[in-house]
Amino acid sequence: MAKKNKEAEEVTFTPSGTGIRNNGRIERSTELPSPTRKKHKSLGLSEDDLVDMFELMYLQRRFEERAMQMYQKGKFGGFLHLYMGQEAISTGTVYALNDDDDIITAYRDHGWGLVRGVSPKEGMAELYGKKTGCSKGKGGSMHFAKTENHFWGGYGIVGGHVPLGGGIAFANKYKQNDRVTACFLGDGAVDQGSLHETLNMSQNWGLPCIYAIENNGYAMGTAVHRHSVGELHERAKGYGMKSAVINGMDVFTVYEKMKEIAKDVRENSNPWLVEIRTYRYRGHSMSDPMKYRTKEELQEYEKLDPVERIKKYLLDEEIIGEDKVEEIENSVEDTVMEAIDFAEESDFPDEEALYEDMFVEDDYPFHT
Amino acid sequence: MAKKNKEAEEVTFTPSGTGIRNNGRIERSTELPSPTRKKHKSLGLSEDDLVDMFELMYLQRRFEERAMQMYQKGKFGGFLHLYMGQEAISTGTVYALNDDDDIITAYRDHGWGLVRGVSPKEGMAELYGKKTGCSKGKGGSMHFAKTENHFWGGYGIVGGHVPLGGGIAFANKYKQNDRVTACFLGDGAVDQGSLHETLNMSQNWGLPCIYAIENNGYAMGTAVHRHSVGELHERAKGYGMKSAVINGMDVFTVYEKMKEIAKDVRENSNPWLVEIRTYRYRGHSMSDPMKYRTKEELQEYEKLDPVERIKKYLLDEEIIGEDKVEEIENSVEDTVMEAIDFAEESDFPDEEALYEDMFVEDDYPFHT
Amino acid sequence: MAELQFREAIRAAIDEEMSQDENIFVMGEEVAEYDGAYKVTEGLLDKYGSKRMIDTPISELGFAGIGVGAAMNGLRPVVEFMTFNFAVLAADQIINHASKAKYMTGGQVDIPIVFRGPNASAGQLSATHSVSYDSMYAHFPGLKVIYTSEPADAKGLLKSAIRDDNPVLFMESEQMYGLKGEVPDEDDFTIPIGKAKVKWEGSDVTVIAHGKMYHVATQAAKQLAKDGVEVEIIDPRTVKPLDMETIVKSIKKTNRCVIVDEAHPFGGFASEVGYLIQREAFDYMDAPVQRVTLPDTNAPFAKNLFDKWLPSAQQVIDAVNTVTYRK
Amino acid sequence: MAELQFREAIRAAIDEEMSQDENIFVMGEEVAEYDGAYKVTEGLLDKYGSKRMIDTPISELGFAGIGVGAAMNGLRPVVEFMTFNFAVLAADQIINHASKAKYMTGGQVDIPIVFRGPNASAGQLSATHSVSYDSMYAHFPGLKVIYTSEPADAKGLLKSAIRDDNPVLFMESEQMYGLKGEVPDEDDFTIPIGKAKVKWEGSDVTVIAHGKMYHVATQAAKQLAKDGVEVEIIDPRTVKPLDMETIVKSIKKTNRCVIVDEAHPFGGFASEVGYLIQREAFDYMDAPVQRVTLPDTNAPFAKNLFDKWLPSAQQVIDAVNTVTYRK
Ligand SMILES: Cc1ncc(C[n+]2csc(CCOP(=O)(O)OP(=O)(O)O)c2C)c(N)n1
Ligand SMILES: Cc1ncc(C[n+]2csc(CCOP(=O)(O)OP(=O)(O)O)c2C)c(N)n1
Ligand SMILES: [Mg+2]
Ligand SMILES: [Mg+2]
Repeated sequence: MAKKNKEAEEVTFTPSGTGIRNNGRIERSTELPSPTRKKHKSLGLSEDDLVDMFELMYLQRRFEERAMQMYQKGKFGGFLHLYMGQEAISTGTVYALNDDDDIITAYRDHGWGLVRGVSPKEGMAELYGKKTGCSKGKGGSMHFAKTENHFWGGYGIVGGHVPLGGGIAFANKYKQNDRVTACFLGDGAVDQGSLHETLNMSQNWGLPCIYAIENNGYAMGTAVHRHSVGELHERAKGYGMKSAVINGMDVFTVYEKMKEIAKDVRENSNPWLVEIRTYRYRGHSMSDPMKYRTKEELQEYEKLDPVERIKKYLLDEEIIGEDKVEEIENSVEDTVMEAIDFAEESDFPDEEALYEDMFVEDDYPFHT
Repeated sequence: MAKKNKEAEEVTFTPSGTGIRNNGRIERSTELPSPTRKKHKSLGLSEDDLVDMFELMYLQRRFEERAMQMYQKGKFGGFLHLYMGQEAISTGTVYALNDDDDIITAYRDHGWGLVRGVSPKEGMAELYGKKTGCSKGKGGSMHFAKTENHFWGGYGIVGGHVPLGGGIAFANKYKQNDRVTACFLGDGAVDQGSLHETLNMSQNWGLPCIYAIENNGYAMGTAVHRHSVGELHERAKGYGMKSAVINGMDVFTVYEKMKEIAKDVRENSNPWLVEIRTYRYRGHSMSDPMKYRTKEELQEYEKLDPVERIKKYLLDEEIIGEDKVEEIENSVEDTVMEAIDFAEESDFPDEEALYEDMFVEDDYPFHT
Repeated sequence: MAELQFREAIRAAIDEEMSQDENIFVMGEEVAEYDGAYKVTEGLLDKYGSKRMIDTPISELGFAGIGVGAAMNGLRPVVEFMTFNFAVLAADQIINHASKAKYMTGGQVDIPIVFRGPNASAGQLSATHSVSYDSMYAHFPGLKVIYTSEPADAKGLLKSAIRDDNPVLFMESEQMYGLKGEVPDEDDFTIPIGKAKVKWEGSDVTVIAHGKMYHVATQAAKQLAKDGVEVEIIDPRTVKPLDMETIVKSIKKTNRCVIVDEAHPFGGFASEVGYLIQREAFDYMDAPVQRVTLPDTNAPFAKNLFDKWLPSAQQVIDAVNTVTYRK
Repeated sequence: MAELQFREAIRAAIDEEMSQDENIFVMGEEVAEYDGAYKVTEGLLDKYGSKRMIDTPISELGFAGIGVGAAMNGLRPVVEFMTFNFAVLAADQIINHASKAKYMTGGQVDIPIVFRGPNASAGQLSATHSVSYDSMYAHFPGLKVIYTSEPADAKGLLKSAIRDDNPVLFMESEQMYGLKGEVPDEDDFTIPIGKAKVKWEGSDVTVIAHGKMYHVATQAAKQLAKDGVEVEIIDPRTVKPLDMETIVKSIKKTNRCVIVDEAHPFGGFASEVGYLIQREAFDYMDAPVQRVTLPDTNAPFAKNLFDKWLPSAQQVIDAVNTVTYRK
């Protein structure tokens, strides 16, 4: 009997996608946990902090909007993975961490660079592949880095940087320097074995590292429930690891939670697995037709826009007025446009640069 | 303050080992769950089954004891990883599964071969690297296989065969043939990313596979708590996967649980993660000085010997008497000695065999 | 003859084979609902359904191994890697399992699997997305490796690969997917694995080039023709097994050879072929074999550096000039 | 000079370096409490404690990557793979991260890491435990690769490797761990990376061999000496960067060359060196370079097949006879 029924059923493996092959039924790719109710004061943020936060978030947004335009004009090539929609995470995190805490992330890294000291000029020049770029034009969009500011860079192999994050934390523990590492990864990277191996060692060895999943609902065109079973933060359970799920569309929430978590990590030298739910507004990269999601879903998240949200807070709480907002926006716009000019005018790397930064020594005998 | 305390502390990473650097305190490497209380009848096993089970278990034990002697005499080379102590698992499992259910395992595979139709002769000849071996002498101790009996072999890369097990199950689901796959792995293999990737896909795709960890307390010289954090079966939690912990020193218990689990897998096409706790009596391989564990621990487990246990049951329940036991033991001994003679007398592979079984075709143009 | 894009030729090969044998299935990242990251598998989900067109998580090691296991147990998987750069994560399944399981079980299992996807660089994608892996896998016994340059070869060889009962790595180029070429429409057009093709005849110098580099070689050859240098271009098509017979035959005629290879120099395809030529045609060589390869550096992002990094027609011309002692 | 076993020489190198720099630590499977799977790290846990001698789980990808991250952040990891066969699982961290992170961040990070452990075969361990990986890694830019044949070289080069600020792969042989040799006891004895050594002088033929194959070459050379053939043996010691100068100099003298390599033929070390010799010393060659390598098959278990599989002194003698046209 059981057998017969089964034969009648059609065999399928991967669950079908949101809205597409689901008879039009729309499932939100992620459910957002509630944001914090606290106001900035009880979070320990000053009004100046808030204004800076807004400026930084708007900078990330505007930098990418302009970068996108330049890309579409053919000003530079390569991949361009935009962070738009996720800026509350980078911003809340850097405010929550100490300046010498370490951050590492994947290729969706522009926001991370900008919040950790890659100047808009260095960032834009990197996109253009110019020698003035933060990575001397050698890395491009996927490889922003600023190690002097403890931003270890963006990495392009999905999941590949997760053990690197563990290793950075390992060195911090080894040196007993009290630094916390925050290693950000996409929901898609959760499926890589490297995460599992790293979580096991981190928990067993007490590595001071926050593994933070930026769950933006999709790995490329694959909705999270199609590639990962269950809830991502529950992966922690298998290791008895501390975990949390965080609303990533609200910078206050990210700030509050990451601060608590960083404190715990610093005090107890133990890792956390954190799932921060967010949304990516643009396609995976510039060539993505985005058929895997509905316009309605996108619009729902656009209503929750983190940049708009902090702006509204500033206005509602009368911390600054419309004119000051406009002033900030204009000045950011100027900064970004200057960055573009800077990138345009900068030189490409010298031809010798092809052989530089391969090895520490200048006279390495390259094979021919 | 917190900082100061920390500096005083010594930094360590891996937890220290049982009994050695633990000030002599002995921790059992694993805690055994209780065995089943059921008698054979309520488990659905006949008296004949029991006698066969005993014979099969004793065969595995004797085969390896003799193989070990031959190895020590220098009769053959390579690795020799002995299964002694774990025979309840192989035996209980094959009785619990259908004959066309699929089994795959790691390099500690002699027991698995013997319970799934590798004859003692074929097995011993394989150890000797003779052409009459189950794998034509090409694989040796680590690569027993008998695919016609759905035993897909032993594999030597720790964790490497786990996705293969998933793939065998995938094909069964694809073909809707109702077969269950049982993929056995060591506790050490739990730390490989391949397991994590396979569990995620298995759960998300509903693969009919039992991933069964033979937790024998150690991965080589590393006690399980030193290499894996927490309880191994709890890895299932991260995926919402069904799981169980089983006493692996009692063949009835393994039989009972694996039968229940296989039934569930067959009916619902979902995977399980099962931890079967057991103990390996011998060193990891033949060159292991075994300093990582205490004699006391070993002795404790020897008291629970699965072969002795079923023998005692047979005698206590008066299913067979001492004389019959002796008769069986003698006949097994004869079988094993014949296997050794067979192996000794068999030929090495022909020299051409070096190039055979590389490709399907006979005339592949090997590169020189 | 129909004119097909490279991607269409590959798709046609998969489609034709799938329609003939329901044990064939495709798995990989974005192959199904997204219609393929590079649209190679477009439309196949609609045609074959979600049982046979399977989107995987980003778990290269895991799904490659599931493919190998499925192949052992009677299916014929076509496993797509989004690029072979990511397949490095699956190297254990390819090198330690797919290529060895048959041997170490004394022939008890067959592993009819195809691993396919784009190889090597595709514009300014930086260091981790630009490496050519055909040479690396060709090093290991038990694998067949194909990297074609034209749609017809791709179709004919992919069909053969899917029918092959051994593990085959079939490499493509993201940058060639749009390239058009004539493809025979004959029913069941296949090309045997392991046969090189003389694609340009000439008597002055033999240029060996496969994959994307074949097109660099033809550019150079066109230029050289203007100078009166007649180039013979051989596209090995299959890297392993390698058809040295065709190569040596040509060398015996031209006595000079340049190899163009998209891999790094050390131990790459060019190195192997260059070594074999000196061994097999020592007395025929009028000049040492020259190779044009990537430099021994990682792929840089900056456009000017990247252009310098990639083998160019000019470098091929220079190498031809060297072996012909023209400059 | 002290007579040390290979494993003792390696241990001494690690020990001396660890005692000088507390940022150096060792991690790997069974390196600490077990005293090393092959006793290479014996006693180091007692001396340096569990902070600096770290037992890892069987997570090659994970701990290799933790090593790379730790190296980026100021430590100097010595990461042991139980064998390089298992490092295939860590290939992504070696090939895509250790060798590339410096370049793609425009030089912002240094990665002073040593990956070490036994390479290639060690008796009848079957297909998955017997492969030689030095050639494969030498293919990729950004890595230095060492595979030595004698305790003194091992000690001097491992010390240099640990001091090197770049990623270095240091390969050993399980079967050579017990081999004894004179090792200079001078304080701080190091050997520069990238220098070959002429270990036997001779004028009839150059034999190039490294790692375990060096000893196969010496066996052959002794035999050949009896026949009056004077063999010059060069041990490159470092596979990458490769010291072609020393090799070419020798070839210009002997005009004949045989390369003995424990890798498979396609694109292996022998292929690279053979190619380069024809390119760099074309006019000096009296015969094509011959190579003696593993066959293009997996490692079989059976003793007779395994013995046939491994390069032998007899094969080297035959190859020398071929290049000297003696037979
Ligand atoms: C190992 C590997 N496999 C595949 C890819 C191709 N790829 C790049 S990004 C991506 C999706 C990643 O999704 P996610 O981790 O959720 O990050 P997001 O793009 O959403 O930020 C894929 C499949 C890759 N870069 N590396
Ligand atoms: C990928 C890989 N790493 C390391 C090894 C070496 N090795 C062989 S067995 C083993 C221990 C495995 O322990 P476990 O999984 O518990 O199995 P058991 O030996 O206890 O049956 C190790 C480290 C290997 N074979 N493969
Ligand atoms: Mg995502
Ligand atoms: Mg174990």
